[in-house]
Amino acid sequence: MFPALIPLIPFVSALLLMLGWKRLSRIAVTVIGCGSIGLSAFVAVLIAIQFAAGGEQAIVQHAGNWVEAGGFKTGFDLRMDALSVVFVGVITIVGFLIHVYASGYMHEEPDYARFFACMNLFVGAMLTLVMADNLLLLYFGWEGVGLCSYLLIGFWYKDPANNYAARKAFIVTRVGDTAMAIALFMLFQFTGTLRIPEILQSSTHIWSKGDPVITWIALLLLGGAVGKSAQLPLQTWLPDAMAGPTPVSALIHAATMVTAGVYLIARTHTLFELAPDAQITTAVIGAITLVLAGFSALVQTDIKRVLAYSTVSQIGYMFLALGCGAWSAAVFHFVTHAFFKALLFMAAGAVIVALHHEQDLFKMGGLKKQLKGIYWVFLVGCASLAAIPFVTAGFYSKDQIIWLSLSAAGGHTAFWLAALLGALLTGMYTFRLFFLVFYGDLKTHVHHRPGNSMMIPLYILALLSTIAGFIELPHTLGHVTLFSNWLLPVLPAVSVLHDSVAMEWTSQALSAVLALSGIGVAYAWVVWRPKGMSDFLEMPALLWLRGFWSRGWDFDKLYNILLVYPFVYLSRMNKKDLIDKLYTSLAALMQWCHNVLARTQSGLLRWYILGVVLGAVAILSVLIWRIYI
Amino acid sequence: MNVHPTTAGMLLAGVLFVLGLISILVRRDIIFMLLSVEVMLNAAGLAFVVASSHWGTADGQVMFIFILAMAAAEVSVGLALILQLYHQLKTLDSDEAAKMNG
Amino acid sequence: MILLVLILILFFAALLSWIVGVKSHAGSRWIALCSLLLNLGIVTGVWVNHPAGTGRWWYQYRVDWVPHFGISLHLAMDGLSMLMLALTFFLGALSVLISWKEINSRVGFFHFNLLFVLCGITGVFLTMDLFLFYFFWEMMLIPMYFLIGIWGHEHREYAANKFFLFTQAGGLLMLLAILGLYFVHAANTNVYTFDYFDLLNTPMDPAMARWLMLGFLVAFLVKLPAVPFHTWLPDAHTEAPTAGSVVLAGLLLKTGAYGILRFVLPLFPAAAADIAPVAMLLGVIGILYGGMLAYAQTDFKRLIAYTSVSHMGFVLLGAFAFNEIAYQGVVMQMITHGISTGALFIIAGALYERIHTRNIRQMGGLWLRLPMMGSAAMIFVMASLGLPGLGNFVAEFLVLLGSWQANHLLTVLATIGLVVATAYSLRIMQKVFFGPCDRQYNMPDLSGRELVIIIALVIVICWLGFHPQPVLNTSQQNIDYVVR
Amino acid sequence: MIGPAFYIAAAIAVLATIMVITRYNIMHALLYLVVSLLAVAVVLYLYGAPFMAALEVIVYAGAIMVLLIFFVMMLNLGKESAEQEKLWLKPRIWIFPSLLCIILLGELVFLVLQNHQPAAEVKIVDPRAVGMALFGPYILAVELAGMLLMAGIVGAYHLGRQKEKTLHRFLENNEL
Amino acid sequence: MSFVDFLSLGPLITLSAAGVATMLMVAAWRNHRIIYSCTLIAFIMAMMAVIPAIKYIPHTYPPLLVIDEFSLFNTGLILVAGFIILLLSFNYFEEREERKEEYYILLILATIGALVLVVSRHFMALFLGLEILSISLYGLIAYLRARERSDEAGIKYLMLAALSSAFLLFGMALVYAFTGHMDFPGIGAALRQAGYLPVSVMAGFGLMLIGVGFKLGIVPFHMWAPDIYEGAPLPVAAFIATISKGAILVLLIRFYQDIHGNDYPMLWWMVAIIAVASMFAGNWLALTQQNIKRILAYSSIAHMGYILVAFLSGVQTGLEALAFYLVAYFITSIGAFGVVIVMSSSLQDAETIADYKGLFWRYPWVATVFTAMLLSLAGIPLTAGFIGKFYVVMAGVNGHQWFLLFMLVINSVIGLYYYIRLVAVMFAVPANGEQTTVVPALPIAGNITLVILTILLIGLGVYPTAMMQLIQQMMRILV
Repeated sequence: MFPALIPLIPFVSALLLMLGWKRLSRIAVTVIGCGSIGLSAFVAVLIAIQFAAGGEQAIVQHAGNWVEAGGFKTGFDLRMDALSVVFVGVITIVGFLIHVYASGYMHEEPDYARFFACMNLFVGAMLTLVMADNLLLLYFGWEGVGLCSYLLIGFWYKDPANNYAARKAFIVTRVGDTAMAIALFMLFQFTGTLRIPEILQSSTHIWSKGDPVITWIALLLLGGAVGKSAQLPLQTWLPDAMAGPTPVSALIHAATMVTAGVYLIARTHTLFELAPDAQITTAVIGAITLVLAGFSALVQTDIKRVLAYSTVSQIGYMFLALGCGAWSAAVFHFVTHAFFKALLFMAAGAVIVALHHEQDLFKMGGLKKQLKGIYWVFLVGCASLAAIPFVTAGFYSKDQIIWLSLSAAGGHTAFWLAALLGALLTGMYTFRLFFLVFYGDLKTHVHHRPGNSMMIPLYILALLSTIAGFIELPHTLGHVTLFSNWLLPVLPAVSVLHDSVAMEWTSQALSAVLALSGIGVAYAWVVWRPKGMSDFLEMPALLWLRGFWSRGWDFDKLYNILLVYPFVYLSRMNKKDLIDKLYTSLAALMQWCHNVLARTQSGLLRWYILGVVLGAVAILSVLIWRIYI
Repeated sequence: MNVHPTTAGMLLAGVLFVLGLISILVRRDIIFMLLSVEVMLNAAGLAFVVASSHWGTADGQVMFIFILAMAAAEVSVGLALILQLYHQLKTLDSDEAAKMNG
Repeated sequence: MILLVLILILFFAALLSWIVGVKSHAGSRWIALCSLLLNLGIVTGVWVNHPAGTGRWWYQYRVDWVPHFGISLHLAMDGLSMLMLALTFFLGALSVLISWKEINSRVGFFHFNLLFVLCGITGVFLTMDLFLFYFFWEMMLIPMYFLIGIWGHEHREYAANKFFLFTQAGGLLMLLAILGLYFVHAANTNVYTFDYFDLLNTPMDPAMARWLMLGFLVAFLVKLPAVPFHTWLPDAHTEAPTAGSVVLAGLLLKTGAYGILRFVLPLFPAAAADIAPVAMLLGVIGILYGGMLAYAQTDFKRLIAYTSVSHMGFVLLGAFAFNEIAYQGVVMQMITHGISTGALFIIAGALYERIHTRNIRQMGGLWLRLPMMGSAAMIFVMASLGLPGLGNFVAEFLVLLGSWQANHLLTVLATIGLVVATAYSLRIMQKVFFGPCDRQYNMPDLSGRELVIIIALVIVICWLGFHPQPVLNTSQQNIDYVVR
Repeated sequence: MIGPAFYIAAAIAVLATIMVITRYNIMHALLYLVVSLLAVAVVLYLYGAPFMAALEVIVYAGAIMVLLIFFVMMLNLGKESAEQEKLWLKPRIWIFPSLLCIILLGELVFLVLQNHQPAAEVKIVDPRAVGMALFGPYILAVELAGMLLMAGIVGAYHLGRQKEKTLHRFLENNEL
Repeated sequence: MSFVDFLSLGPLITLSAAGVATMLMVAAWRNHRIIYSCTLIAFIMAMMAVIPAIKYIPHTYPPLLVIDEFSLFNTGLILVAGFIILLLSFNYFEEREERKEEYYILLILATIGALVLVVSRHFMALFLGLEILSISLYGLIAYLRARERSDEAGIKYLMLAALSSAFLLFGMALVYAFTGHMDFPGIGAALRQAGYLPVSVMAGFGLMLIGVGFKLGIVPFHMWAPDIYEGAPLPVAAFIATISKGAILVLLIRFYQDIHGNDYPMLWWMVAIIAVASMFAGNWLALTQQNIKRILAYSSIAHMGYILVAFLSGVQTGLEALAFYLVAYFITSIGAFGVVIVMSSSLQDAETIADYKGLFWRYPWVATVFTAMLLSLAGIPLTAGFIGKFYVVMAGVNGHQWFLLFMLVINSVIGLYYYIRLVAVMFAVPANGEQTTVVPALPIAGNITLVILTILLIGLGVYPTAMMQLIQQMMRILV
């Protein structure tokens, strides 16, 4: 089995769909679109099994040379190791489920083939990203997923808003990519290669811990990661990216692409370990992001934007984990998050479709009875997101992070407090959303009930969101470490400082309580005393605060004022190219000289004679001047 | 006062030359201009003869004769041209002969 | 000999297509197309089976021309020349194809000019005699002038004049430098020659070398074009007919880059190294400034033209980075920019044929009617913003990777240029193909002929993106000499 | 040699020339010019060129000036043109050119005075020597002078011939 | 006069005899065709007379003339140019003037003047040659009496030429007074002996420069040029632009060499200022000019500036460049005027730019020739003008005249603008219903002449070696 097949199958299918966009029937498109991902998933599973059985460090396939110039050499090398297997597995499986869902969701879309072409292209690029053995190939996938994200956010191209959102997403992530590119240059400069294993291996010889160079490299890599993963300060694009079709949001902006940053940092963890400053920065970014995004999620009115902010917030948890050195915890949260967030998005999508493309939370409500199946899967998703203790996957993964943010070597009380605050917020916004959608009065008529192709993936994901947590249980609750063991060959185990069971208990209890109290607050706010709460929320100060949070802490405004407006203003000002003025004024000067001289050609004989005399005077004057003066 | 004869002659020629030049510059009547040129040519001829006397060679005087010939030819063609111009413009004003410019 | 044949084929085809064009338009077109394809075939043949083991120079041809001055008809081909020629003939053939329907008046003369430009460009890429180089350098201007001035858009004369004056001014400075070099060489060795190989390693004092180098450099910077000599380019590109824009962007600009690689660096290595920071700075300014201007434009072709300024900044940056990776990137960039920008111009031209405007404010939502063209545009827009998998990425990445070794700060700024590139590139797609379609257009998508052109370009750009190795290997030999 | 004769002749020449350039009436000017030429002839004589002095009187004052006078009379330029001339010769017109010319004169004088050749007596070159030179080494120049005169004659002949139409208009307008 | 003198002066004597003979014929029987043929034959014979003279070079005819390679080469050049101008003249005058025969006499005489200038080594010959040329030109310029402007042009030329001659004479007198010589080598020797350049001699040179500068049409003595070009008959304008200027230049070079002008930086300075001023003035004046004749006039002012750069380079290459440039300039200028001649109708000269609008699409051949000529003036490859400019720049570089070269480059660019503007007009697509006023005559002889000129132009542009060798040989002897 060739690992190369895994990304190749989606690529080929994307190509097929692109070329055959006019001729292929809807069914053919569905078969190619979903089937290829399914096939890819199947191959992935086979290879994973082979890998697990083989006991090797990694399966590496060299699928051809790419660029070789002056000592720089890269190829299409694909790598399957423990980390890639996890990501590949999640991408293909969740991807397949989302594809199946999308075949139902996008049923009436005229550009059906284009949609699947882009989706498959995305999966291919994402798989390349996580399987790349060298950073250039990773960059290839990295940019490829960016492209697909762009294409899919702007899928409904007729609405300019969608295009703006798409463009914003691309440009903002590109800022991060630029940082990452510079990191690549630096890595090449010092290690002479871009192969990841070689870099990781040699890095410890080249740099001592805390070397400014490696700190820079790590920070720049982090820059790439925050761009792609929508972390502070480049988080602003993700909420807008919700303009795309819901399966896209589920696949790209929840489950897979946005976690590429997590993957990148996990993949290059050795570098981060060498650069403690960068690692702390990662944790700080994660902590701040998760809190800020939590507040923003709390006040959104658009169902998808709530989820988007929640995604930002959850990835903040992962970054926090990475920053604390809890590599496998981050990856674990990625897995569970992929499941429940995909589930939530798709369920939300189903709700939206059911309500005739209504996304405003306040126009929903009372859907519990109307959409029974969705209600239940939504509940599972929400529970997992809010980390309801014991039964949800989200609990185990997030709890691990909360605990490690305090106890790990890179942990800190402040991180821990932020994480706990995040837990409270998560509970609040998740269930605010849930209650708003399913409780209260029916506000919009339900016109369409999702079919099987949409529901079955939801059920599967709901199941996964529940059981996936049991592969990794904390000390206090059974102590299963299947997942971290699996990753051990790639990612070192976290070094825990305060290995105290009592404290861990306290932490867990606290987070559980906070999550539940968050739910309680949400219940009070939405179901129990909506009137009183809303009166309270209508207070002017709070009103402003709500707006502020709702606008994502006005980061957009900040960037607009700092970067976008000056750039646009400068470029508009200079549309005619100031430098050109230099040349046109030169031409004008020539014209002026012409005009002046042309005056002397008056046609008057006396004038011409005067010219001769002037010439004579001038010649003699020059003579006298040169000789005597 | 010991005046250098050559210098003195040259100065005289120079003065006459410049007087002719002034005339040609300030006059608008074409015949006057022609006249002034003759003055200048004559001054140049004088300069040649003065130089000739300085060196005691005949070259300068031969040149003077040629200048005379040239002046004659000049005047004859010039007058013919002026006649034509007069027929055309009804005036001898040189400023009228400024149809071409720019 | 085969090198002379390449030039002569074009020359005679030019004359023939003019003569035939009087009677038959199609005949003229076919002659032009066939001659270019023939040349492309020859070059490809050379590429595939060039004599192995002959070292850097695959073919040489030398005949005395004006022995009085030491001028000879000296042609030689190495990997760099070969690549440039392949690009020339490829884009040349496409230019004929895209003019098939667009040019309907004075067809014979059009092809005469087109082939004559290409003939001049071929000469520039082949000649190893500085006089001859200048000769060809100037020779290609006049037909280009006609291409812009006769078949261009509204302000064609202004644009043509501007183009002509700028390049001539640069060219004359180069002439001064060439002659200066000639005499410096003669003073040192007592051999009067314009031969490139003889003039290499001319010993000269640094001040002199600097001035001479500047003479060459300015000519090439104007052609490249680098800020602040770029202002002819937007006008010329905008007003030229599609084929003219393709040849301008795809080929003429490359002669400047080629000149830097072939002449400035090898002839004056020390002086070039001295000025490298400034040149790189100009490159970076070009990248950012060009990108900024591109973002503001509303004329489709003008926008693309400014992207050329931006992209050629990378060439300048890389050329003066003095390491092999950057040089490889530069060579790649020359080719890929030719392809991608040429393709964008072709798309702009095809759009103009359909909706008769270049103002992107009046476009929008064209994807609905022209999905194929939109997809093609998407590919080349992505190429232009440097998406991996397409040729430009390899080029830009190598350039930046190389220039990083030379200058960190400038490289960082140049990398920021990638963000700017993203901004203006996506703006094209957004304004032209996306958004609401307020007008009822009724127009056909790409025709068969256009499809052939576009597919050829797509294949090449993807090939360069995924498998650039043949190109890199070919330019390798040459670069070894340059870098030393 | 530079004696009173020279000074007187030179003064007359200069004064007469000044009169030439300040006259309004062309006839007066021409006559003053004849005076000036005669004075120059004296100077020529003083500078040891008697033959040239004679030629000056005969050819210049005699032939060329007479031609001019005849021409002026033919065109019948009388009072009118004198009036016009008066109008044209305003200080505003002549002051700048005259200043310029005087600067030129100043420069010329200055430059000529820089000459530091040893003072030499005026050497007399008799007509015989001139004749010997003219028909000796310079014989070809004489032939060329013939060509010169031929050009003058042919030119004057062609240009002087009156066009019928123009003549007619001329007669009409001037009511001879 | 010895036999050798006769042979050496063959061309001059042939033409002089022809001049007298034609005059007699005109007196006897006026017939345009016959006179024309006779003149043609005279020119051909004069050209043939150059050949036997080659055997005896260098030959001096003391003290007036010298016949060496340089003067013979230029004699040939002038004769060929005159012959070509003659070829272009027949139709032009046939259509315009009832009395056309005197033209040929005057043309022969003017050519004699130019030839004398070329071979002269003495002030007297210089003066006589110049005046023969000038006085013939008075007649020639005002030749077309039916034309309003020709008188005006004639009188302007006459006045200014006489004035400049007066300056020239006064200058010569000064030089003569303070060196005691009128022959160039004598002056040179006297100056060498003195070991420095006496100020008054310097002043003499300065004043002579005015006379020479006027004929060359260089700043500030250039103002006549456009008016005279516009008013004169086109072949005469071509004559003035080429032969008259060329002969004076040749003279200037000889004079400069004989007096060892390079030893005196003062002279260099004066000429350099004039050269730069000429380049700028010529090009600026031509910039948006609408009259083709005036454009050619202005362009010739600028070209004189370029030529002076070669002159000033102070190296052997400079003189070679000058000679080559002169040849190229002759071909190009006559070609350009030739185009205007064949384009002109019997009623009107084709002198405004508007007459040339879309010419390429109406008369592609004429337009191509004109384009070639203009490009040659602009110095674009494949033309003689390119090699000429190249040669000039080469000389400048060789002489390290960087400042002058820089000026030349700037001016070339300015110049390009108006040449290319003309080309653009010819290639402009005419709007529907647009009619030009001039219906070109397009005589066959004229067309053939243009073909020959174009072939020469491109021939020299592509294969200049033969011409260069010739020039180099000739210049080696001069220096």
